[in-house]
Amino acid sequence: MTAVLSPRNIADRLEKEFPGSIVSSDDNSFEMNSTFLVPAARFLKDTPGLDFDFLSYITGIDRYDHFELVYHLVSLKHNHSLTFKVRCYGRDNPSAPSLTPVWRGADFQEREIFDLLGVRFEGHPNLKRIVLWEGFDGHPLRKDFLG
Amino acid sequence: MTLKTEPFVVNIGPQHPSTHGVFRLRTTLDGEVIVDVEPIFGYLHRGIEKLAEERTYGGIIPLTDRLDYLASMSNNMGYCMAVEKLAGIEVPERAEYLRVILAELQRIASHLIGVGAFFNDLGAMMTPIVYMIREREKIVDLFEMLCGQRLTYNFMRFGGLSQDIPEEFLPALRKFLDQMPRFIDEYDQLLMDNEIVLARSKDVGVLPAETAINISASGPVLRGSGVKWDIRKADPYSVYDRFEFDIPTGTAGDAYDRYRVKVEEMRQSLRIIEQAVAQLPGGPFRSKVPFLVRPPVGEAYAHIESARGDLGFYLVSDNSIAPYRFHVRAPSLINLTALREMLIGWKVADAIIIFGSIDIVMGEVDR
Amino acid sequence: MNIVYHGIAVPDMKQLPPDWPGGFFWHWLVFTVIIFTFVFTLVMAFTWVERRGLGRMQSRLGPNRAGPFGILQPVADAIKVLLKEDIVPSRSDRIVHWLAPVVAFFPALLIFAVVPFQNGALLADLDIGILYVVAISSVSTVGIFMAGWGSSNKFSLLGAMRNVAAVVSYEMPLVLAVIGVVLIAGSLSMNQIVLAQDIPLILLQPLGFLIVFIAGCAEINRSPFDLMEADSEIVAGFHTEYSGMKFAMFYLVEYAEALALSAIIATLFLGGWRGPVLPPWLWLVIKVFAVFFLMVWTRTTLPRIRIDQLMALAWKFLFPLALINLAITGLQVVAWPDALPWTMIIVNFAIAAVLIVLWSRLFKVGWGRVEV
Amino acid sequence: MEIVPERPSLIELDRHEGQVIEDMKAASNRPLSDPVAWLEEDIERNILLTTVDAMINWARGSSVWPAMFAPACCAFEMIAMAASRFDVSRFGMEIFRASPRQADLMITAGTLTWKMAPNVKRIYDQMAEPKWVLAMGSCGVSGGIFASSSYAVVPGYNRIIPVDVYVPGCPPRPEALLYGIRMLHQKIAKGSLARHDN
Repeated sequence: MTAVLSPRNIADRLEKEFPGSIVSSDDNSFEMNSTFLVPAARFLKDTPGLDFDFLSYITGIDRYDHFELVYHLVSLKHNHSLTFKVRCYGRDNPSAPSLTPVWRGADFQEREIFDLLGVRFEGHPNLKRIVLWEGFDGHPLRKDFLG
Repeated sequence: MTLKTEPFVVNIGPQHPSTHGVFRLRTTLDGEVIVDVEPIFGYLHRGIEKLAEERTYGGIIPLTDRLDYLASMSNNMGYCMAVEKLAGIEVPERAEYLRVILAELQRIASHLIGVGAFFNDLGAMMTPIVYMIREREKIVDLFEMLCGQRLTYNFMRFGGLSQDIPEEFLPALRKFLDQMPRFIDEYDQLLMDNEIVLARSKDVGVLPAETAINISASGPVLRGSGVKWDIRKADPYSVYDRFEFDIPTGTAGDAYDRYRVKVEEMRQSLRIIEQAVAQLPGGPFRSKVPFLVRPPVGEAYAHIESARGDLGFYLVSDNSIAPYRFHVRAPSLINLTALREMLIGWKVADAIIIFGSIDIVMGEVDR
Repeated sequence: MNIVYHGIAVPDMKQLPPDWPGGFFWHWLVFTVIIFTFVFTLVMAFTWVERRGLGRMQSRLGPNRAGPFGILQPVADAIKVLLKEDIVPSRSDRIVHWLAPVVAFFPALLIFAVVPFQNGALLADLDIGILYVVAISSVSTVGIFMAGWGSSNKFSLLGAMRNVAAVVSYEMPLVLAVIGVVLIAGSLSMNQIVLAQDIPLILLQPLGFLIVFIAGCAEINRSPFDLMEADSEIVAGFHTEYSGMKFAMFYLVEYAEALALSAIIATLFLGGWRGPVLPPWLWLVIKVFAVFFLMVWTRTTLPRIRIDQLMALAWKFLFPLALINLAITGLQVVAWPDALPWTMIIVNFAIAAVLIVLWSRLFKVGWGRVEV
Repeated sequence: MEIVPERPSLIELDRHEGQVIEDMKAASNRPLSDPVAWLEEDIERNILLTTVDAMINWARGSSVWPAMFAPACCAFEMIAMAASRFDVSRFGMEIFRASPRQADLMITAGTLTWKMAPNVKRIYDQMAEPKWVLAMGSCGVSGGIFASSSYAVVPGYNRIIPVDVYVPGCPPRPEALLYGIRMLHQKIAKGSLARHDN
């Protein structure tokens, strides 16, 4: 059984490592400040004992006033998992740092979020529309998208 | 003086015999050798994630059928598990066993097509796939017995199945279980040691284990690279922890290993089904679930080992009858992440079989 | 004025103009008609045999609605394809695009000029029959390359390039293996080679037969060497842009070449028209079908190999074996011209088996990537 | 291996393709009519023409070569139809041509999205006359379960190309597809050289 690590615990460690990086935490996940995303991700990936080598999925949720990005990490070595979230604000040009340099698996998923939700990922090597065509008007998964 | 040739851009797809649907590779070729490639998706993007936001939870089950249309039962199962997790619905034991049987049957059916299509890409003039479809038809018949459909089953419900299995299902299943190992052996005999198959697929399209993990590959692609990771063992869902089975892994991570892993997985699936049939308990096939599910505010993620890998469903509920957000972790899409570097430097003919060995379904890639 | 050869009288047509009015003219006319009929009929029969055979081998039925047992299926196909619209792509080189099927088609037909249907019954009993076959058979490649170039389609060009590479490489082992036959028969003339075969030469030249069959299959794009029209890789290869009648020509070329190869193999190795009881031409047809069935069989069974493996197979496997085969045959012909056939058969089969096993140990198809 | 940034020319190409898609989306908001009315009465034909017609139509109907075109789910019912159990080769149809130039029939086995629509139109245009289109499955007929509100799905192939035979079902069973093909054979049998149909 994949053990779910306590998000509070991890959040405390991250806060100690990168002061100011954690916004809040509860029993299921913790929320991270987007500026610390890449260093924190490297920390989670490389720290012995955590070893989150497998980025299971990324997804985005439109919460009207902000976009919530959900990251789900798994460690194949220790068979444990972790969920954390990042908020990005603004409807016009919301952005978050890209995790592609850390986990290549983020590549297509970030492009998909960019395509369907319109969240820009800074530092992504090839950020362009993936499933829809160039010139498509709007981002379909936004709640205010008019089909 | 060195002889130089001009690289030229060739579009493989979206309508191409070997792209397994509508997939496009914008390749730059130098003679026969691929120097650059850009995969282009979206030719089957139907907006299922958006459509799901305006349907009831139950109404999404038919949509999940059409994600990975070669493994509808697995999709149904993953989605129902996510909703059950979100709404806290209990599943009776009999339903769990039947779900396992159906999901494993579906895995065999899907791998049969996957392996057959792989040989088609190798250029085997339809013969292997015709034989493998012959076997798949037997599984399809079993499913048809349950729900009357051949491809998009829409059979599972929250808290169980839509109906109990008919009387004649188990005898038919036992007959299938008796026959199938012989057929798999026959395919092995005909194909496994074929000199041309070995020459074409050994050491072709190698995906090293570190890269496979880093790109979040899963399923036969990850296991072909030698990583022993299977959700059924690592994070046992349903009643998988009660069965004995092995996780076949490859060593080199080449196209041949991915094909072998699929064949071995069929054998293991047969083992699981045999055990599940032997242990199949009685009792209800579905728990009492309201017609319109209204899960509490929250979110849930459930994942299963589908035929193509780690298939996950992420649901966010706002306590209405439709999900606020419905996300699919599509293994086919994520397995393709390393496609570019797997293809560069190989010839067109190799590109086709590397792509074929990853075994994707476009419905799931584009959603 | 017959030449006595191996104890059989052969009409010597080069020295004896027929004394009927018109001389050779009627001979040519009659044989041209016979060859056209033979080729078109057998090509239709071939497509039927292939589709029914493929069907049976894939546990299906195959075409069975058009006529009894579907024997009218090739007729329906032919009428339909001929009446389809002929599309010339706007960017294509029109003249080359138009000329390509013709250039590809006629060499396949011309080969039959030297294939004997029975003793002395052939259009032209050339002294250099084999040389003629070898020379003519490669001309089709020009047509195929024209098709690839003239279509101005990238897939077509790839297919055409592959075809040229294959033909250039496989001509070598093919010719070397055929020379073994010539050494035993002591003549280059197709008719005299048949006359020399008191026992079919496949028994004396098992290795040569295999090399000619494999190299021939590679030259005429039969599976597993059908890289030029590999539909899972390059759509339809050189004839991607062809429709209607021109496509029908290419379809015809494909099977006419298979027919030509079958006829040549039947003539060189299986004793041509010779056989008991049945009329000679029927024996030839039976043998042609036997060889063609082998081709259908390999087509259903084997996956396709890659272009560099195709090259490697020609140069690393077939070419050395053909050389060795030629050397051994030469030695046998010089040293033991009067050896008992049965001892030679046993010796040659043993040599072939040993060589193949040995060479397949030394060489694997997948080894060594040859860049082309 | 690092990922090389996109070359500007390819982005331009993408924009151009996007523009083509938008144009097509704007242009096709009404279904095209079927090529020939189904139950049209036989027109006056003399005996010679009738015989020629009969032979040509027999030939065309007996060897309908489908194009290899498999967008989505229905493709697997199409493949099942071509495999040994349902065996469409009986009708001389097992030759699936990879090149649309040589195909007679397009079996639209699956959902059509706007992104794919220009390609489908192009494949149809590349096919040589006479050609037929069989809209397979609900998606092919009307967009199916995606038609109601999806932003990406074309509601039926007949927005893009004229369709001869419609086979409903999601996906239709191979038997249903075979029935549709028999209907197409009937339609082909009604064709005539005397007028320029489809």
